[in-house]
Parts: sequence; structure tokens; C-alpha cells
Amino acid sequence: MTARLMEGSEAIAEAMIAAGGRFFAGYPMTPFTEVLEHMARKLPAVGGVCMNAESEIEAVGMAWGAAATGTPAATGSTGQGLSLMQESLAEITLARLPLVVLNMARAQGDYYQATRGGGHGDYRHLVLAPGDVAEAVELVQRAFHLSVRWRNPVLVMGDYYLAHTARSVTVEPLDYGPRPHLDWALDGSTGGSGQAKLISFLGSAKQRHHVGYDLSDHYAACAADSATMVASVEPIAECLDTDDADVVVVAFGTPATYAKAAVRQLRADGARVGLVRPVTLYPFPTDVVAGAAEGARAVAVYENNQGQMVDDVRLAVLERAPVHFIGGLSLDGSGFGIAPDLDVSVLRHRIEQVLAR
Amino acid sequence: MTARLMEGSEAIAEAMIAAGGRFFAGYPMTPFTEVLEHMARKLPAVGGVCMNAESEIEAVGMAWGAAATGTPAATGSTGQGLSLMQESLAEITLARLPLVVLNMARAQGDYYQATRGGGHGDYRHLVLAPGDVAEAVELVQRAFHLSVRWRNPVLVMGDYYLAHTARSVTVEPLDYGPRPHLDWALDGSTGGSGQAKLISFLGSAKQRHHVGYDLSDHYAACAADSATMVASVEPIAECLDTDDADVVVVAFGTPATYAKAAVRQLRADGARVGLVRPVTLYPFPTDVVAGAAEGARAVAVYENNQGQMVDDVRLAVLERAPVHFIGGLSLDGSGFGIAPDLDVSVLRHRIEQVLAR
Amino acid sequence: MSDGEGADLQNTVLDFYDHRSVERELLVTGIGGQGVQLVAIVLAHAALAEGRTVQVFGSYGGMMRGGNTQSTVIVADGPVEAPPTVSAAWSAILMHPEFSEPTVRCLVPGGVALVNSTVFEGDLGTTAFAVVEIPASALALDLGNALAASMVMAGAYVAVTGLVSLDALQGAARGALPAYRAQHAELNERALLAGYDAAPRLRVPAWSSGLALSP
Amino acid sequence: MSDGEGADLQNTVLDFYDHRSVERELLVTGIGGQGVQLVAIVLAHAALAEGRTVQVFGSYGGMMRGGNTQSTVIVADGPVEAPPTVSAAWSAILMHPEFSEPTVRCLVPGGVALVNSTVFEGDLGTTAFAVVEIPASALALDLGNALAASMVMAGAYVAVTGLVSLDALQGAARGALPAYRAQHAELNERALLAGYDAAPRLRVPAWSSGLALSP
Amino acid sequence: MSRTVLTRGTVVIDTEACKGCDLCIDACPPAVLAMTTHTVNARGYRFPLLFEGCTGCAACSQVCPDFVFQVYKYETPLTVALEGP
Amino acid sequence: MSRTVLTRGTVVIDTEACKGCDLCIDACPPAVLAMTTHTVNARGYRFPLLFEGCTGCAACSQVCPDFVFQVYKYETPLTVALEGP
Amino acid sequence: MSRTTRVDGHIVVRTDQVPAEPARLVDDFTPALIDVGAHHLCPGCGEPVAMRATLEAVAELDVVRRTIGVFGIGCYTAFSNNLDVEVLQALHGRAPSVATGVKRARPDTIVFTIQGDGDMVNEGLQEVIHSAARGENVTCIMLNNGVFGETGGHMTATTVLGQRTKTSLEGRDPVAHGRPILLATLLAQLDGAAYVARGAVNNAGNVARTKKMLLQALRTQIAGAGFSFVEILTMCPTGWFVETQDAPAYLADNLAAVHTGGVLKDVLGDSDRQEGP
Amino acid sequence: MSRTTRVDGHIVVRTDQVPAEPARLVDDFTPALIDVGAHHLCPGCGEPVAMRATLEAVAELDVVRRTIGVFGIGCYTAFSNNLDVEVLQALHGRAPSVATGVKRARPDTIVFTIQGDGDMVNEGLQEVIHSAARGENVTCIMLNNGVFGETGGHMTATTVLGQRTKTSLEGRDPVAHGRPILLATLLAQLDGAAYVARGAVNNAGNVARTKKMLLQALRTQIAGAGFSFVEILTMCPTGWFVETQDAPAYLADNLAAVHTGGVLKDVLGDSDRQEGP
Ligand SMILES: Cc1ncc(C[n+]2csc(CCOP(=O)(O)OP(=O)(O)O)c2C)c(N)n1
Ligand SMILES: Cc1ncc(C[n+]2csc(CCOP(=O)(O)OP(=O)(O)O)c2C)c(N)n1
Ligand code: SF4
Ligand code: SF4
Ligand code: SF4
Ligand code: SF4
Ligand code: SF4
Ligand code: SF4
Ligand SMILES: [Mg+2]
Ligand SMILES: [Mg+2]
Repeated sequence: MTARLMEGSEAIAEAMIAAGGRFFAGYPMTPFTEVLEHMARKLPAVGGVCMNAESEIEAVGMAWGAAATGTPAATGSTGQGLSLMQESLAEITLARLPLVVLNMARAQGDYYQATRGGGHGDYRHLVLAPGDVAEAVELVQRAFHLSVRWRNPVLVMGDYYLAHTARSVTVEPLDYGPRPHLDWALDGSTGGSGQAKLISFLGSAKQRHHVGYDLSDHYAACAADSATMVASVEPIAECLDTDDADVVVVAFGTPATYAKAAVRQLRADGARVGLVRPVTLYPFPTDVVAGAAEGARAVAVYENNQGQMVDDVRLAVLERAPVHFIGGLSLDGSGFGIAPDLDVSVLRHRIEQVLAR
Repeated sequence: MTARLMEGSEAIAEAMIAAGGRFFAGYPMTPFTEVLEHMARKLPAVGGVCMNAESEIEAVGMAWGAAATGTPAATGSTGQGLSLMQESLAEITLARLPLVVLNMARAQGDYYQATRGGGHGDYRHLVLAPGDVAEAVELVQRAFHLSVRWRNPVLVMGDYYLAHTARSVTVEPLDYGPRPHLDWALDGSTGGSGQAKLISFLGSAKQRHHVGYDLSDHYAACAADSATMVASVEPIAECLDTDDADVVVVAFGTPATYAKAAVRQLRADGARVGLVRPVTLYPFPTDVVAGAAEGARAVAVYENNQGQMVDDVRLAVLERAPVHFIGGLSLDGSGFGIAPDLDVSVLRHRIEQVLAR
Repeated sequence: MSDGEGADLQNTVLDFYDHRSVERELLVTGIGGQGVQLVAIVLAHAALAEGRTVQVFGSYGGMMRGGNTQSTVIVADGPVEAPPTVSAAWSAILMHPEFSEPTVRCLVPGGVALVNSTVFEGDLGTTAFAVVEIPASALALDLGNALAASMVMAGAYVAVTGLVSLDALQGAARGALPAYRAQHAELNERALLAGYDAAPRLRVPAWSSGLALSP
Repeated sequence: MSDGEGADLQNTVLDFYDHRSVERELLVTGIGGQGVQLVAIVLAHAALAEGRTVQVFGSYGGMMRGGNTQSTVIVADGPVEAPPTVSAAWSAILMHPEFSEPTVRCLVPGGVALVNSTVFEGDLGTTAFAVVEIPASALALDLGNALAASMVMAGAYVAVTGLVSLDALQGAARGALPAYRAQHAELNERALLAGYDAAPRLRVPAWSSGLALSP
Repeated sequence: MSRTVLTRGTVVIDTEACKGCDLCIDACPPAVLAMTTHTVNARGYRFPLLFEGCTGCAACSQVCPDFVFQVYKYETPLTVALEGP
Repeated sequence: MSRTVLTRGTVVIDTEACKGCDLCIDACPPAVLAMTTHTVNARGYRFPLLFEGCTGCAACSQVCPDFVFQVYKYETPLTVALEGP
Repeated sequence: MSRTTRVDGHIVVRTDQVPAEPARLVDDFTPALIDVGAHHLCPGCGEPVAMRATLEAVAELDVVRRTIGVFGIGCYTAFSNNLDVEVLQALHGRAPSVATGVKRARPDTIVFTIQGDGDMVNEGLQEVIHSAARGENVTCIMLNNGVFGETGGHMTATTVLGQRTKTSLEGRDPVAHGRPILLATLLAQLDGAAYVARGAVNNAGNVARTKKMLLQALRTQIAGAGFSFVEILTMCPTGWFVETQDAPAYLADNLAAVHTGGVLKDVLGDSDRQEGP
Repeated sequence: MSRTTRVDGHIVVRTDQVPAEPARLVDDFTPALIDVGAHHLCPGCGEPVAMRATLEAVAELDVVRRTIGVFGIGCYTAFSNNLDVEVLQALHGRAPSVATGVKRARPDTIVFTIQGDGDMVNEGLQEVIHSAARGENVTCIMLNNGVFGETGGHMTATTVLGQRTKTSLEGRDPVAHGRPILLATLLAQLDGAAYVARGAVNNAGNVARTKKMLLQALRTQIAGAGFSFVEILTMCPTGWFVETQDAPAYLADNLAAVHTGGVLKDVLGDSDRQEGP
């Protein structure tokens, strides 16, 4: 397969298909719409199904049903739409179903929602945050792999920049080893066997074994599996010039590419600055951040929000170095997530201020 | 008004009415149902309106409309229902409307959702967590006060125990000073004046002043006001025997009353243990927790969930003392939030293990 | 408080738990429809009327029907400090054997269990606490209504423990009936008395004085 | 990775940014419907065809209609390191005065701005970078379609900068048309040439060789 | 006096499963079911009794919420003599 | 040759507000509106022109999405002589 | 062993044993596709009756090994982990979308939902309407008792005027509480809906009619003819605050008087209606 | 100053000035209750026309000082911060519930919603149906263009078969995309709905008829007679991919052929219908 100039939205769609994704459901909302349109065009051609769902809640319900049949499925939205899905996203985790969820956000204000779960109760999603189109192609495929490996939803965080930036990319199926056997998937065939399958967020124990649902057993089992998942999935981070850095900048997603350019400029001018870009937001690369902070005078966190990831950075850095928040919500009038602050000179200036402290 | 034996659900309803609450909307879900039933009976008698909404999303929409008229309004739910409301709860904050939201939860798994906002974007709710019925009567009224004072939703966290525990309580209106003049409230009367009011999560600037919505201005103003609110609202915590404690236990809500009983027993047996019970979960009583941890050998966090508030405790304690999580999700088969772990001897044993380290 | 927030909660809370009092725990268990919650509420109201402080926690209702129902009553001579449910209790009323075992395990030495002996077979196999057997269901049937068994037990409990006076109990029982159920008042009255008469007087007194407070 | 997770992302990512390359930035601005995004994509495809690496970011669509549309094109001789939008750019194509000011502010000394002089009045008032005026709208009208103005500018831009060869540009323009719009191919072709002919050759060369790579 | 009744079928009744709701009683076309008046099962519920004349129509099992009935049709209908008046 | 037309009303046209959608043209009952053919406003849109014979019916303003029309009815209808053929 | 025995003073046929005479089993205790007969639903509840009819219909059409049931949340959820057909538990209100996902991903399956009136006409009303409009080839089954049974008997969007519920103790009042939605009637208006019927389980005749409706609904799906819907009126003596034996008549006099029974739409028509598969 | 001038070769009446002759103002540029006439909606969009009719109706009934408009999210949202009546902005799909809250809290207000087909028939379908069933005394107005205009012209739940949209470029197909929901028709079935009508703005006659519907809907609310609903078919040349001048005919031939116009229900009846308040 040769490289082709593709916008991020198209590359993400291609990556979903390369990963085996065969079911997609969504409701338009910029910049998620862009991905939905590509899926609507591309999926039928490979025998998949793309549903123009009547709302986000219906979209995630459809994806839930498809996922239960073992069909690699994805859904997603933007802001409001993701919020509407929170009930389903919480409970589908307890139903132990794999699902890939795209959050094509309008800024970075959904970090808490993504990493802590905006829904009720205890559950965790794996959260991947690509920095650019090429990485999105890899992480989207990884998300499908992780979701089926761990029977857990995986969130991929994107934004307007990612959706609208075209790069020449090759989308080829990546090999993550054999796909697990989906012995839980429904197709009706176990009906009448005395052992008909059940997929339920209330637990999969049948009354012929237990009497009544045992939520407490089920939740304990989910918690244990979730803990194993979190302990097993290696956190990923990109580090740049952190070894001897006085100031370590931490940023994720598209904004990190601006932070990186600012760090490069400052390095070129002799300043000892470095960057950590968490690629997995959950599990958070705590050790990498802690290690980078070890010798540093200060840690500076840039996020395009009022300060959310900064909690995780503080939990990692503890008292190794002071942690400064140099982010803040930045949006232009369109409301789509184009951020005036995403300007290398603006970020450079903020990092310089931390350097000067 | 004389004291009366009331279940928490009834006391909460009475407190809402005492606070001036005149609009309530909800959809049944145990243990929120209990409050809804009381409101449905009591509100009409004082000239208020209680809507048996057809769903949680419609309930929060109705409350939104009532709140916009300046009517003290509340809604709420349990677990799934709260998750469904996340879109509205996020955006009503940006619409700058006061609203009281009851989360009659089934355990304590909604701490993140409550304190970080389960919805999209940057916004914060004030979060109050009563430990018992009497305190609920006060905090519910405080919630109405705070919500209108700051034009911000306030969450009150309850659970099955709170709803189903009867105590003899007096519900009298508490005085929080004069109610602010609600110059923003809609009643139609400014129509045709050239200055008709607008309440919108997209900002309240009119086109006759600006052209187009300026989301960036609006969000910046919201963020600034939110920061002022968080800085102004004093965090509340109850401390017991923390001064000389080797081990400080941190717990909130009903479970804290169990932890307290365990701490009392241990003190009576000569062990140097203490307790901090955060009453405001947001803003979190960081200083109180940090102060209590100062001389302690260890901090032990009990929550009936897989570990959520422990983040905030760690952010407060930092490296003053090791923080141990002694909680975990505990539910019986009913799924209503009755927790086998909520047993003084169980908690006592866990605290002893931390003491023995 | 920076903002004139009115009542100072922090102190309120601290005061609330500031001194310790004698607390008497009562666990009532049975199966749905046996009147477990009613007994708990009636006893609590009676104690309230006598100036005690009370707390009642009831678990009932919902998804798993026909299950157990339980109530935890705390009566204290000062502020109640106990959490809603307790792992050590001074007394119990056991209406039905089905879910009684965990309750029995909570009873402390020196405490007392009242057992509906019509439906229980065998004994509880302990001498650590007193066991008083009351054929409550049989007595209730004699009165003409099996549902009155819980009121029989309430009368018996008061006789055995003196947690509240019989007067207060009768008053509370009357007060607990909604108007449209007033016709049950007389039946309840008779059930309370039948239980009271069937039980040994002050066998395990709740208060050191041995007597209920007068209102 | 603990779990056989396949491709090792960490290294992939680091490699990706491992060496630096010469990058040429082009900002294209105008108002919706002027073909801004098309010019950007066509130039990017042409550069790709010549073995360059490219990145294009376009902002368009949505709530505020009739607003500006902008595209940021990066062409590099190695991996692109620039973020999607840049605050310093080497070149610009300005289709309309309305939203051009922020773009002009980004231009670096030594750079070049091509201006659609049919609709611009006055000059940009700077000597820090070269300004090339092309009466693109007028030329397009002469060709029979005002919408071809952006293609005129593309031709002119290639003439002035040699960012890509004219051949590559023409090929890319043909490739960019969906089948059902093939009838526009000839118009575009003529527009590119008209622009190319109207502009000073290699006035501000993009590459040190002064010439576009051959494919 | 003695009568005979044609009995085409019969039912097995899992009395312990019954919750005493009475629904089967009205459902039985020949009205050959009746609830106990004093006897109750272990959970205290009255339950149905069968008199002669069952047709094996399965109406009872079709309306019973607690799956209390097993219904049979005799290969050859029985003619049963009723005792007593 | 010269004709006269009864003109009962007239309109003021905010040509700069017009987006050239043509909706007013078909809406005008006496067909006295027509779009410019060459002239455009600052945003490049063609806009409507008024010929004699307006009735002041306000159909144009009622259908115009961009609030381009102000409609008047003359106190006394004018009878206007048309020039040319 | 004697054929008869004496209970409460009556001579009755012994019913604690299989018949001694040669006899053919007509109906077994628990329907074949329900695992465990014992359940915690209230005495006199109509929902187990509707479940039986549904599962018997599935069994009769010989689609057991390709059927997936999607459950909503209500009292009937007690059966979701108790069936011998595959089950997918959906959230309250969301079953039609979940069923859509299943069916679109695996068009060879037969997919039905089991939902209550609270689930389908309150929380998830738009899910079922959208699915019907799409002509989604699934069968949605609504157990309509006019209350949220599970939470204790509160008024729903189908509660009929005058009906007693916990939130309309004096009966539903049009001004205070609004008016009921007749869902089957609405759905029948939609072109995508191919089969729409309303049955009830308040007597054996209605159970039999309802089962015919369920069979035809499933046949509609098997034929790929579009969306099929069966509403089943069920007794909820607990939520209605009536005695179990009075519930069938209460159903007839109240619910069924408004939510009138019958086949509202049947595009497949009689031609394809036959007892066997 | 001359009465005429020459443009593009024609002698035309000068229209850049108020008439010199005595004349009465019949219609001003921007309706009185719209603050700023300039907006960013597309050329030929029907939504500003519907907004004008709505606001004129409000003004004519003399309820301006007690009216609250609740807006949904779509292209029409551009007017929510541009009116001289009080406005409450609701989330996508949620306006009917929000309007309910307003009206119940302040029964003396006149409350209308402005929503699109995407807002009302997709995202928030159950909100409007529940509100209608409750007989909520508010007026819901739906601007139906059969597309999500705002997001770029995608198919909605009202898109008619054959209609071109971005997600049905070849026209909506019943099998692939399902069938349209005729909302007014459904709502008219509900007892709580007192007034239900469907108008259009594709020509001046329809605008006038639609305005009459809006007046009667508001009168229904003023009379406290229950839920009132006006659906207005509007042109979306952008979403339909047609020329602005062809859009009115496209509306007539496609949308209006299925979503047929007219008054579907009017409990107040003619007796109360009069031009003035
Ligand atoms: C989102 C959500 N809201 C509320 C509930 C609580 N809840 C559980 S069952 C139920 C009502 C069920 O009513 P219905 O579907 O009619 O079933 P029934 O109990 O009457 O059989 C409700 C409101 C829930 N589980 N989820
Ligand atoms: C919950 C949610 N989902 C999606 C969106 C994105 N969105 C904005 S407007 C719109 C469509 C509006 O369609 P319609 O109501 O028909 O109005 P129109 O644009 O056609 O006037 C959508 C999907 C949103 N704002 N909120
Ligand atoms: S099978 Fe028919 S006749 Fe026999 S008992 Fe049952 S209902 Fe009556
Ligand atoms: S219908 Fe079933 S549960 Fe009800 S009385 Fe008859 S046998 Fe018992
Ligand atoms: S007012 Fe009537 S007649 Fe005059 S231009 Fe307008 S539409 Fe034509
Ligand atoms: S309807 Fe209005 S915008 Fe359209 S052409 Fe006529 S004047 Fe211009
Ligand atoms: S509450 Fe009603 S629906 Fe639920 S089990 Fe009881 S009778 Fe059945
Ligand atoms: S997209 Fe359609 S609805 Fe939106 S402004 Fe343009 S024409 Fe109007
Ligand atoms: Mg129901
Ligand atoms: Mg629309």
C-alpha cells in the first residue's frame, strides 16, 4: 500500500478499517462528523456497517449491540455527544465488551472525563492520545487490539487539528499477534444448549448456577480484571531532551506538537528544556514523568483546558519539583477547537517564564 | 418547629422546601425514588411544582427551564441517571444557572464524576457530602444558598443509608443572609425593551453588541468566575483526634460514620488514630488533610469504591506521609448500595493493619 | 467563612458528636410483609416520646422480592453515635428463621433475642445472651390476624427490656397508623398487650435504672 | 511491552522526529468558496509527487458561515516537524483582503506574499518580504470563470517560488478533480498557465538549488 | 346418588412453587380448579386443587405466572364416577 | 408608444444586505422585481431591481431571508407613465 | 395409589404425580427456554406469563439456535439471566438500538427485545420510534403494565387516565399528570413498521391470541419484512394496589379499555400466517 | 431627485430612499423583534423567513413582554442571541423539557421553542412527544428542512425518500436509510396536543398561511388549551445541493409532498380564530 495524502479524519477511518473495524455508528458533530462521513463511505465497501444513528445515545447503543456479536465496533462523538454516552460507556465496561470510542474533542477539556470516567461508578477506559496523523493511524489500530484483548472500551482522543491536518500516510494493518478467540460473542447458536450465553453489565452468572444476580461478585471480578489490565498495559510517552532539562514540559495530543516546537527552539537557543508527551493518558506514564522531573528545577504543564492532566503530573512528580500550569482554555469564536494559544511563540514565552523563576 | 422522626429522604425533601426550593423534577431510581416521592407529595402543598419527568434527561431539562426563571430548583438521580444528565450538568454550568443536584448514589463510585465533572469541558460543581441526616438538612439548604450565590450547580451526595436512616430532626430554614437579586432571571418582561435577556451556555452577549457568539470570551469569563468561586467557598471538614494521630483516616459520607466509630474504638483502646471527614468534596479540604498528615506516620483512605478520593488525598498529603487505600467497592446482591464492608469491625481491622506497618 | 455563609457548619458538626451516651441497639429481622419496619418505627417513636434519641435504618424494597427485611434501631440517652448499621447489637427481634443467622451473630453477651417461636424450630444454641421465646404468630392468629405477630413481639420486647414504657409503646402504635387504617388500632392494641403479657417482665433491662423514662 | 503489543510505538514516535529538515510554509487565505482549500491540496499533491513531505491544515465549515477560510501548507525535504499551524511563515497567497491581516503578520523576512490584486487596494506596506501582485480575479474572469482565480494564484506562486515544477502542479490539479468535474480540467489548466505567465520567474526561490526536484 | 364425569386430561401441580395468586382458577374453562381454603404451602400461600373433569387444555399453565402446572392429555379420556352428592 | 402603470406602493432595498438568492423575484405577484444581471454588491451578490407597478403587498419582504425590503403603500396610488417600448 | 385425596374437606384429584394412565404431556411446568422456574416476581404478575408466550413462540418457529434476546430494565430483567436463548442485557430504554446493532452486525440472527412500558415509552421512547421508522428488522416486545413496577409502582407514560399508581394514588389525572401514549397506535403509523399488535395476558384466551401475535411478529422478522412490534398488557397487582385475583379484570377495565387489543398492522398478511415455521 | 434610475441597462424605480410621496410603512426591513438583520445563514435559507413569521405573530398577539423563546441547536441558533424577546438557549434536542420547566415555574409566560428537524425529530424526539402527551401548555415550532443544516447537510429522521443530503447523495433509500417520520402527523394523535399544523415558507402564500398557524398555536397556549405545535418546512439549498432559486420548488416537490401541509388539529377551533389578539 502506498502513501496517500489524507486528512486525519480519513486516516483514522482507514485505520479503523485496517484494524478490522466493521461496525461504526455516530451522529454528526464537528469535528467528529468528518470521521463519520468517511466511515459512511468506506465501511460498506468492505462489507461493514456504518449507521447514521439518530442521536449519540442511540449510536453507542448500536455499537454496543454490534460489539456483543464480536464484530469490531467503534463509535464516538465530540463534547456534548460524549457526555450523553456516559451512562453507556460506564456500563458497557461492566458488560466486558470491547469498543473503540473516538473523542474528537473541541479542546482538551475532556481529560478528566476520559481518564476518570465521566459515568457513574468504578470503571476505567484505556485512553490513547495521538500527537499527529501518523501516530493516530497506529494508535487507532492499537485501540482495537487493546479493546478486544482486555474486553474493555478504549478511548482515542483527537481534535479539530488532527481531523483537519492532511499528511501523506500509509495505512497498513499492524500485527498485534493473533486475535483472541471470542468465546463470549453472541450469535444465537448456544440457544437451547442449556448453556446459552449472556452478556450483561449485571454479571454473566446464570440463575441455573446462582440464584439472583450477584452484583458484588461481578463488580469484584470486574475490578480485579481492570486492575490487571492497568498493570499490564504499558504506559507510553515520548520524551525529548529530558535528561538534563531544567524545565520539563508535559503536554499531550496536538498541543504537544506546538510545545515540542517551542522546546526545540529554546534548546537551539541554549535553554535546558525538555518535553514529555504522554501518549497513553490512562494508564498515565507516571514513572516517565517522575523520572524526567527527578533532576529538573520545575515541571510545566500545558493543556488546552483549565488544568486537568496537571493532577496526574502532580501525583507523579510529588515533591521532586514544583509543577506549574502554563495552559488554559483557548478557543476561537468558531467553537470548533481552534486555539489562538496554539502558537509556538506563545508557548515558548510561557516556558521562558517558568525558566526565569 | 419541633423535631420529628424522619428518614433521610424525607428530611432532604423538607430541607429543600425550607431552603425555598419550589421546583423539582426526577425519574425514579432507588434510592433517589424515595426523595422524589416525598417531593411529589410535599411540594404542591407549598405552591411548588414536582414533575414526574419521563426520563432523567427530561428531568434535568425541566429543572434547567425552571432555574432560568429564578425559581429555586433541584433535580437528581442515582448512578445511571446522573450519567445521563452529564451533558446538561456540564452546560448548565456554562449557562450560569443555579441548580441543586442530588446524587443518591448506590456506593461512592461517583466521586470522580462529582468532583471533576463527568461531562465534557471545563466546569466545576460545588460538592457537599453529608455524613448523616442532620447534616444533610443543613447541607441541602447550604446547597441552595451556594448555588444561587455563585450561579453554579451544587451537588449533594447521598446514598441508600442516608435515604433510609430515620432520625429525629428539626427542619428549619437557615439564614445565609439576603438572597441575591436575580437580575438575570427570565420572566419575559424585558421583551421589546431592546435589551431582552438571554440565558445561554454559549454566552449572554447579544448580537446587537457583538457580532456572533464569542465562545472564547464567554468561557474565559466562566473560568474566572469559577476560580473565584472555588477560592471563596471555604472547604469544610470534620476532624476527630487528628492532633497526635499516628494514623489519620480519611473518609466521607455515610462510610465516614463507620470509620469514626472504628477510630473511637481504637482510641478507647489506646491507639493514636484520628479521622478527617471532608464535608465539601469540592473544593476539597486540602489544607485540613495536609495539616492532619503533617505529624502522622500514615494516612489511610476509606471509600466504598476502587479508589477515587485517594487522588485528592495524595495531592494534599504529597510526601508528608504514605497514603494507604483501605477501601474498595462493597455491595450486597440488592445493588442498592448496602455494603457488607460497612461494619465497624471490618474498618477497625483495616486501620489496625495500617497501624501495624 | 469568607462569604457570610451563615451557620457555621464545622462547629455544628463537631458539637454533634461531642459526648458519648449509652446506646441500646435493636435488630429486627423477618421476611417482607411481616411488619418489621413498622415495629422498628413504633419502638423508635415510643422512645422519642420518652425523651430518648433514636436512629432507625431500614433496608427493604426493590429488585429482589420476597427477600429479607431488616431494621436497625438505636435508642440512646444522648446523641446517637452509631452508624446506620451495627456489627454488635444488644438485642434482636427475630420474626422468621430464614435470614436470622447474621443477626444472631451480632448479639453481644448480656444481650437478648426475642424469637417468634411459632415459626422457629430448635433453639439458637447459645447461652451468651438471653433468648426469650414468644409464640407470636400463634398469638396473633388467636387475635384473628397473622399480620399482628410483629406487634405481639413489640409488646413482649418492651416487657422484657423496659426500653420504653408500655404506655409509650401504645401511644406510638396508635400514632403510626394512617387515618384510613384506624380500624387496625384496636387489633394492634390487643396484640401489644398479648405480647406484653406473654413475656417475662424486665428479664434483661435496657437501662441501669431498669425503668423507662417517664415522658 | 508486557503483553506482546506488537509494533513498538515509543521508538516509532521518537524516530519520526529524529532529524531536522528544510521546511517551507505557505499560508493561503480567503473567504469561503474561493478555492483556498483546493489550492492548498493541489500544491501539496504536487510537492508529494516530487518526493517532498507535506502537511496541510485547513480550517473551514460550520457555524459561522461566510467567514474566512485558511490553509497552512508545509513542504519539507524531510519529515515535517511543524505543528498544524505556524506563527511564522515563509510565504502566503492572499485571495481576499478581509481576513488577510493576521496572515501577513506571520510572514518572515525573506519570504513572499502573492496578492490577488483585483480585490486588494493599496499595498501591504512592507519591504521585509517580497510582494507579488497578480490580478487573479481579473485573469480568471477573462478565462470565463471567477472561481478559477485560486488556480491562477497557484500558477503564479509556482512561477515565483519554484516550490514545485509547473508539470507537477498541472498533474496535481488534474488529479484533484473528481470524475464528475472533469469538464473543469481544461479551465484549471488555462488558469494555472495564466498565473504562471503573469508572474516573475523564481523571484523568491523556495529551495537553495532554485529548482524544484524532478519527480 | 352418583354421577360420572368425562376427564380428558390432568395436571401435576408444583404446590411449593405456587404464590396463591388465583389466576388459574378463573382461567380453567371447565372450572375444575379451586384454591385451598386452609392448607398453605411452606411459604404460606394457598394453592389450587384439581377436581374431576380436566380437559388438559393447558389454560392454567398458560396463565400461571409461577409455572406451577404440568398438563397431560389422556390417550383415552377417563369416565370417572363422582362420590357423594 | 407610451403606457401608464398604476403603482400602489414601493420598496426600499438594502442592496448590501442581499445575498442574491432570487426568492423575492418569484414571490412578487405583479412581477415587478428582477435581479441585476451584471451589477453586484460589495459581497459580489446580484440583487433585485424594482420596476413600476409595485402594489406594496409585502410578499417580497415576507419571503426574503435577509430582511432586504422595506415596504410602503402610497396614500394615493400613482399612475406612472412608462418610457420606451 | 389412589387417584384422589382429601384436602380442606374436598375430595380432589391427586396432582403430586404424573398420571398413571397413558397420557401425552401437553405443557410442562417451566417453558423449555426458561432455565429455572422459580423467580422473585410478585404473585399474580403478568410478566412471567408474557415471557412464557414469547419463548414458546421462539421455540415453535425453530429459531432457537439463532435467536438473541435483548433485555431492558424492569421487573422482567429477572429473566435475563435465566433463559436458554442468548441474551444481551441493555440499559434502561436502550434495547431497540442495541438490538439494531446486533441485527445489523449479524443479519442471520433473530433479535427480539423485552422491555416494559417504563423502559420503552418513558426512558427510551425515541429509540423504538426511530428503530421502527428505519424499518429495522427486529421484533420489539413491550410488557405494558402502566407502571414502573420495579421501583414500586409509579406512573409511566402509558398509565391510563384514572389508573392508580404510587404517583397517582387517586388515579391519573389529565391536567396534573398528562395523558397516556398509545405506543402501538403511534408505531402503526410509521411506514417502517411491518407488524404491530397489542395483546394481553389477563386470561387464557388473550394469552393464546398474544402468542399468535408473537409468532407473526417473529415471522415478519424471519421474512425480512421490517420492524415488528408486540405490546402485551400485563398485570401488576403490586403497582396497581389491587388483589391478585382482581388484576385481570382491572387490566380489562382500565388498561385494555384505552390500549385496545388487536392487530394494528400486518404487511405479511394472512397468506404467510400458519402455525408451524 | 429622479424617481427612476438606470441599472444594467434597465430603467428602474429608485429603491435607495424612502418614497417622496406620502406613504404608509407596511413592512420594515428587519422584524421588530429581531435586533440585527444581518446574519450568517446561507443565501436562500428558509429559516430567517420562519423566524420573521414567528416573531411577527408574537408581536401581533401583544404578548411580547411575557414571552420566552427556548432555542434548540441548529443553524437557527444564530438568532438566539439576536432577538428582542427573552431567550433561553437549550441543548440540542432538549428544548421541550426546558420549555416545560419555564412554563410550569411561571405559568403566566408564553413559551415557544424553535428547533430544527435534527434537533426535534432526531436528538430529542421523545422530549416533544412526551411534552405533547402531557398536554404541556407550550408552543413548539419545528423548522423542518430534512437535513442537519448546521453540520453540513446530513440526512435526518424527516428526510423524505429520494431527498438528496450529504449522507444520501443519491437520495434517501428506504432500505439503506429507513423512512421519514412525519412528526406533526404523530403528534396530532396525542390527546394532549391541542393544535397541530404544518406550514412552509417556500412562497409568500405559504408564509402567510404559516403565520396564521403560528397565531393560532400561540392563541391555543394563551387560552391554556394544551400543547400546540407548528412544523414549518424551510428551504436549505446548501444541504440539498440545489440552487437557491430552485429550492422553493424542490421543497414543494419533495418535502411537502410527504410532509403535507395544513392544520391537522385545532381544538380551539375557528370560533377563537381571529386576526387580532
Ligand atoms: C437510567 C435509569 N433510570 C432509572 C432506572 C431505575 N429503574 C429500574 S427499573 C425501572 C422501571 C421499569 O419500568 P418498566 O420498564 O415498566 O418495567 P416493570 O418494572 O414495570 O416491569 C426504573 C425506573 C434505571 N435502572 N436506569
Ligand atoms: C448533543 C449534540 N449532538 C450534536 C450536535 C451537533 N449539531 C449541531 S447543530 C446539529 C444539527 C441541527 O440540525 P437541525 O436541528 O435540523 O437544524 P438545521 O441546522 O437544519 O437548521 C447538530 C447535529 C450538538 N450540538 N449537540
Ligand atoms: S388443563 Fe385446562 S381443564 Fe385442566 S385444570 Fe388446567 S385449565 Fe382446567
Ligand atoms: S396461577 Fe399459579 S401461582 Fe397463581 S394460584 Fe394458580 S398455581 Fe398458584
Ligand atoms: S411589495 Fe409586493 S408588489 Fe411590491 S415589490 Fe414587493 S412583492 Fe412586489
Ligand atoms: S430574497 Fe432577499 S436576499 Fe434573496 S435576492 Fe431577494 S432581496 Fe436578495
Ligand atoms: S411489581 Fe408489578 S411488574 Fe413487578 S414483579 Fe410485581 S407485579 Fe410484576
Ligand atoms: S445550511 Fe441550510 S439551514 Fe443552515 S443556514 Fe444554510 S441553508 Fe439555512
Ligand atoms: Mg411497567
Ligand atoms: Mg434541519
